[in-house]
Amino acid sequence: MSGLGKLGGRAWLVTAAALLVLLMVNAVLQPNFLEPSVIQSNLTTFLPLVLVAIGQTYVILGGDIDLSVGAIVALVNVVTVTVIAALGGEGTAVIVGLLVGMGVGAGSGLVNGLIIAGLRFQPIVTTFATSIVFSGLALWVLPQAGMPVPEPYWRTYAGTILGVPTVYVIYLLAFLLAAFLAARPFMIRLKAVGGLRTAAFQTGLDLGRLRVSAFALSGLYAAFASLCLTGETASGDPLMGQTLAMSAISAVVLGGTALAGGVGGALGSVLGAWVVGMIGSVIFFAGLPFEYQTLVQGLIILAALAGGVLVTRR
Amino acid sequence: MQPILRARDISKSFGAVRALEKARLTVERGEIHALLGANGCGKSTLCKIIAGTVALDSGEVLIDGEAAALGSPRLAEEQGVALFYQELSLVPQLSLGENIFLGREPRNALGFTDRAAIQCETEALIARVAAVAGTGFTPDARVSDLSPDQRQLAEILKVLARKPKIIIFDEATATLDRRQVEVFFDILRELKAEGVSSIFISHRMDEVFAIADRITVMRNGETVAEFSAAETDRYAVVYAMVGETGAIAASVRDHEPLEGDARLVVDGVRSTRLGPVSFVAKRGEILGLGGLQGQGQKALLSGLFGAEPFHVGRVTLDDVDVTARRPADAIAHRIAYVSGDRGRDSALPGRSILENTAIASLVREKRHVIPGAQFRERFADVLTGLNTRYAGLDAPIGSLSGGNQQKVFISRWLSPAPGLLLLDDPTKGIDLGAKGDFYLLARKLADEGATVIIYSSEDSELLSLCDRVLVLNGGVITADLQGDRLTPFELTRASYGDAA
Amino acid sequence: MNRFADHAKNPLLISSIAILALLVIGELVSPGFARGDQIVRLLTVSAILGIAAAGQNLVILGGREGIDLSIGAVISLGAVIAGNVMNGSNAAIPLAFAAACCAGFLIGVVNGLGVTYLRIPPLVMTLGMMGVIQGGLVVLSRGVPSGNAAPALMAFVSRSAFLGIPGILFVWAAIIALMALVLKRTRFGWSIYAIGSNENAAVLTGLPARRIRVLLYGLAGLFGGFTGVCVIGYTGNSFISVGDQYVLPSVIAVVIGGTSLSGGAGSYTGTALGAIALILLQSVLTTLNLEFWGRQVIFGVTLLLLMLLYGRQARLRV
Amino acid sequence: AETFTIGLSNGWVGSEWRTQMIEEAQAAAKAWADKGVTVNVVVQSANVDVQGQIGNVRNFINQGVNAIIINPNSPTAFDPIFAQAKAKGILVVATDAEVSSKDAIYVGIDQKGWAMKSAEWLANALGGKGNVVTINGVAGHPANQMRVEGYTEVFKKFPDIKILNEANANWDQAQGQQTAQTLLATYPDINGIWVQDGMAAGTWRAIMAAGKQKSIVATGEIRKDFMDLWSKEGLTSGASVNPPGVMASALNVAVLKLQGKEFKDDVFGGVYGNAIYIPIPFVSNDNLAEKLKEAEGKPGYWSVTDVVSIDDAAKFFK
Ligand SMILES: Nc1ncnc2c1ncn2[C@@H]1O[C@H](COP(=O)(O)OP(=O)(O)OP(=O)(O)O)[C@@H](O)[C@H]1O
Ligand SMILES: Nc1ncnc2c1ncn2[C@@H]1O[C@H](COP(=O)(O)OP(=O)(O)OP(=O)(O)O)[C@@H](O)[C@H]1O
Ligand SMILES: [Mg+2]
Ligand SMILES: [Mg+2]
Repeated sequence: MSGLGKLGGRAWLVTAAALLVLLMVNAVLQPNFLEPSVIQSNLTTFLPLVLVAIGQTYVILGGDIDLSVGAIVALVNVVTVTVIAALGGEGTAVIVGLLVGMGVGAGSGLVNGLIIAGLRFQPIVTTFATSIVFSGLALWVLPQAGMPVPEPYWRTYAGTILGVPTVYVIYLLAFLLAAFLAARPFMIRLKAVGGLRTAAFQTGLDLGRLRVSAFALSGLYAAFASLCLTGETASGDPLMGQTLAMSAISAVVLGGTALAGGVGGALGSVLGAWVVGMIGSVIFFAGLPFEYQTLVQGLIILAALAGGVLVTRR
Repeated sequence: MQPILRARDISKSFGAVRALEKARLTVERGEIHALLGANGCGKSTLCKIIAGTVALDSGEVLIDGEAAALGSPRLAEEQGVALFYQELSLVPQLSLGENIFLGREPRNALGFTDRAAIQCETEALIARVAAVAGTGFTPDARVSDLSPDQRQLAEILKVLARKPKIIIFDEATATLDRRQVEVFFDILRELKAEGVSSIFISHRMDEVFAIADRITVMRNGETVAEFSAAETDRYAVVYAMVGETGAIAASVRDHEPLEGDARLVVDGVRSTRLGPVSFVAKRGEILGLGGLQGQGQKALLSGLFGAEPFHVGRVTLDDVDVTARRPADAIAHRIAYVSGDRGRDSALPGRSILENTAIASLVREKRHVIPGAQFRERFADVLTGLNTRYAGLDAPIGSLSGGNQQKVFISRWLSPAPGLLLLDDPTKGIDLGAKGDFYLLARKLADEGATVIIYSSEDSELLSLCDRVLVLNGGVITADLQGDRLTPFELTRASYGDAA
Repeated sequence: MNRFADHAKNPLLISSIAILALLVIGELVSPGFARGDQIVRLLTVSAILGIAAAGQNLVILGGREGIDLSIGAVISLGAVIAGNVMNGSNAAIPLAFAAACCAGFLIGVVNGLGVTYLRIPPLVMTLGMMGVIQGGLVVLSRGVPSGNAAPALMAFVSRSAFLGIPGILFVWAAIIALMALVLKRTRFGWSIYAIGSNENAAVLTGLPARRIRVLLYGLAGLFGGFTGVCVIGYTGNSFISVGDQYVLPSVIAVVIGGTSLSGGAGSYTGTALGAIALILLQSVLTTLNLEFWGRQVIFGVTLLLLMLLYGRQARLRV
Repeated sequence: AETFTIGLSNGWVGSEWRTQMIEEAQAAAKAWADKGVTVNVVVQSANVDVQGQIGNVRNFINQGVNAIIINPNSPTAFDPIFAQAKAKGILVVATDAEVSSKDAIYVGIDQKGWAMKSAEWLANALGGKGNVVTINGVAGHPANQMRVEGYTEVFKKFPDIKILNEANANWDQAQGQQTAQTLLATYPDINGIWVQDGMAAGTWRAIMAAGKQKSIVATGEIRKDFMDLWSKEGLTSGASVNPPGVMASALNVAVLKLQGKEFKDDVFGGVYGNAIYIPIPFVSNDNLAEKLKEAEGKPGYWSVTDVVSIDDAAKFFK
């Protein structure tokens, strides 16, 4: 563990500090900020970005990038609601819908990974092109927003499981999966692939499998995010999630993962996603005139990104 | 008995470059086998083919008499082959321990990485080289924080950790100092005792004759000779390497002490791992920097060139202040710098030979527009003057072998000739023929009035080339050897300082 | 096979073939597609993308994962500034160009400073900058008349200046020639390739790599501002999201034009052809009477196929 | 005196229409002071996706506003969050795009009716026959979808009107212009173009560049600078007005509701049965001069508007 602490330590500490400052400012500006219901509602708002950012972390660690996560979110959403509706909207239909949704997410990631790692395409332009394809497919599946999901679905999402708010259960599961992956050799190998690809290859790592896995994970986490969004919106929308890819990249970088690959981790990305979310909240409660909101948000994010890079730089 | 490794009729081309032409190599069980040859003769390529990282065009490799699967590094490892890569195969972002066990991480019962085991097994490996590894060589040290020689040691440990039956060391000693080489040789001998076969590539003839049992010599992609080390001598080996036409550079040192005035005055310079250092050098002098590796020689050179500027101190050349804040300052004062780390410091990969050659002249001559044919000719002449072998000025730099690339990078500074030439281990990984050309060139430039300062990791190079050698230890000059005192004995003694 | 592979690697050839193929398909699908005046109009649209991609091309050539995602916002800014400055007056056109280019240049320089001196990854720096400019535009456009393009500017973009060809195409041709000249025949051009190929080595030959890189981002901004003025000349008036649609297409044009995203290799001539191919593709898809999703899928798949030919990373096992 | 806090949520800042929408709503809130009612508005306006806008609504809920007026990014996605708002006693009013939530009401125009009005105008201007192409906004966007339904329904009633192609140009003027260019080149025999919003200006530029402004009729838009062009060039055009004042209208309705008034039983209709439709003004060559007079002194981006006054709004209530 000591090695991990030394390598990853400073980066996410900085983000954690930034988050703390934002939390304090927000608590001052918003009197009820620390009430459990408000905390829960904020965490609910941030959850999809958190999930997408965790998935994006693996791709970035491996030295690639995935611009298609937003389109995957839309595709998973429309497929899930369509499958649930087609199967009659009962309990089993929801389960099947969820599974199919996850399959579509992981499958889309797999397609990205196979094209990029298998055919040696450039990740930026490739995932941009596949995102066009995925959004096209989403519009094919569901040409316009609608198709409500059954009430138990979104009531459960907004409610509790065994007395614990569902959102917290999802956070927990997401963390557990991330922690599981972090403890596997997979993580070291992925960092090696992102760190220095030739060295990883010469060491005998199966680069193709590792990179494809990373993209599949990114697609899977995008599916998780999409299913949460479906719970939040209770309906299908082929245009969902369009700004998620760029926000997720910001979150990952804020979380101390190097865009060049090889350094970082999912925990930092979670913090980064919270920071991105909190910036929006703080700006709102600071009562800025509306025409300055976008500007100030942009400036804070730019400053945070610059600051993070500066502090963690040696 | 079956040889453990037999490579037959291996051919390989990279586009137009023929790297190997029916090359062969036979290694017996438990022997240390030296593989020698000039730069670009195909040694590394042959090794990489055996280790599965380069695909061969034709030929076959037998391990223990069986046809080996060469499809991937992974397969090679499974067949007991491990390669120490000349360019190293370490991931800078990972720790030493993670690098050593990359791809074969110990796991606990749950299938999770067993970090405690990595720590402990890495420590055991480090113990083998601890005496010469220097500080900070710990399991959780990040590889990017290690010094070049420590990285080389790390690569050695990484190869050992794979417990192979055939190990190929491709210039494993290139940046090691003498003590480290000794430790490495001890390891080689242990391996030999365990029945492991080693292939040892080096451009240092001393090392080869100190450790090798048998020697295979390659030239231009072909295997031209095989010797038993005990039954041959350097002359025969070198003769095989360079072929009949090759001229072997004799000692070119001018033993007469130089007349003339101090021309370069370095006064109290200091930087992070250097100083204070003061010395003077004369016109026409070849001044060597000696000592153990990493004692500030490189810092001094890059400081003089402005690449890592001095914090304090002053440098004058012909009474002009030339203390450089950045390389451009130094270049403006006709100071030139050639590094031995071509990939990092010199090569513009993917660009043409002309661009690689001419770019510095454009800067020096403050030209903004590329001139025409005459300009090209000028550089063609310089390259020809250095016996560079190249297809054309517009061919990419990557089409040349290491030695020829280095000639290109030196030619950058020759038109017009520099006043002060800084050479930072410039012949690292360069074959004997090219080295000879190189020594002659350095002497010629000095005779024409340049001052040359050279750092070399090979003492013999300093001894044969330099008029005077400054020995550095811990960042300061501890000895100034010239005339009668410029001997191997004095140089070694001064290098080791009191510790010797 | 080898010879074929060699030619297949020549991006200029591939883009040209792609362009011809698209013209033929377009003409087959809808006769008249490849008519002269229509081609001129498509080239006009390509010119706008192509000029935007010139800046993108420079930062990508300069290496270090160079990319400029703020280029869309800079285009919008340039358009808004130009609209305000001109407000329909021909006399103010030079001033509009100057103001838009200056603003773009300054923003680019800030990007460049962040990338080189603070060492913020370009993708992140320019993404952040995009947000800042968009926010600034919301502030700026409020209460301030956005203004109109001057008639002469609109004529420059869409009316014939000579032989049925509008002025902007001559300007684009000049930019293509100038870029080729600068990249191939000047020290600055060689320096761009050098820092893109190996920055450390470039510095050790005396090149001011950081200043060059800042300048490259500045030029990217300048081209963005210039594009903004052309866009308002095309649309007649500005609106604050007008540049958004150029961001990723400008990168794609560079890539299918054969410039390596890792820097140090490529040409603007290729990028220009890439821009034309991209616009043609969109156009051909418009003429196909398909459902929107079908057009999208074909567009994405075609991009992937184009990249199959030369947008690929190097093989590890050689 | 009564005091209400109303949250205004806008999820897209790409156009001046949206800015005008918010400004008019703010002005309407101020105007309530004359009636002795203090209306505080809190605005959240940024480019967000559905999730971001849900976050905005959450912030309003957490802040404890009395009512939320939203220009929603999705028709269906807000059902659960609106249910939460209602549970906290917050009034939710959507505007500009209808929402499916039974916990919210909609005050705005009927987007389908908006499209039908201009489609009818176009059909009549064509004398009931001819070749038509349409240029739409973002495929899959609810407002776009309803508009497509609207014109489809109308054109179906005219058997001699043939729709040659339906393209999407994402409500972007430059893309609209480019698409129109391609369509004009592909179909030499176009008689009419039905096009939405800002893309109309781009379409007309393409028509004029092709020299067909006398032979083609197309729908227009309601920005002042377009109407200037319309009048100056003597175009034949017609435009349904989606007034930026919709949010102000919604605010007036909301305040009356907050004051405790009850809706009349029959005011609600629309797709989801929760909509109060407000009148859709129409600009055609007949009343262009009059509308231009209204626009005098306004900036080019100003759109023809209309607000349901407090008194008119009161007519929705018992
Ligand atoms: N990203 C991933 N997501 C889910 N499962 C994975 C992932 N990567 C690997 N696995 C699975 O976990 C198991 C162990 O994977 P790992 O990469 O450690 O391979 P391994 O068993 O060590 O094989 P080898 O040592 O031959 O590479 C395998 O069954 C593999 O399919
Ligand atoms: N990846 C490659 N692409 C193109 N040419 C290559 C490549 N690798 C090696 N070559 C060429 O193949 C030839 C043999 O190179 P190799 O590295 O095997 O030589 P070497 O004997 O190891 O030389 P040195 O002593 O300098 O290390 C050289 O001409 C070299 O330029
Ligand atoms: Mg070699
Ligand atoms: Mg494995």
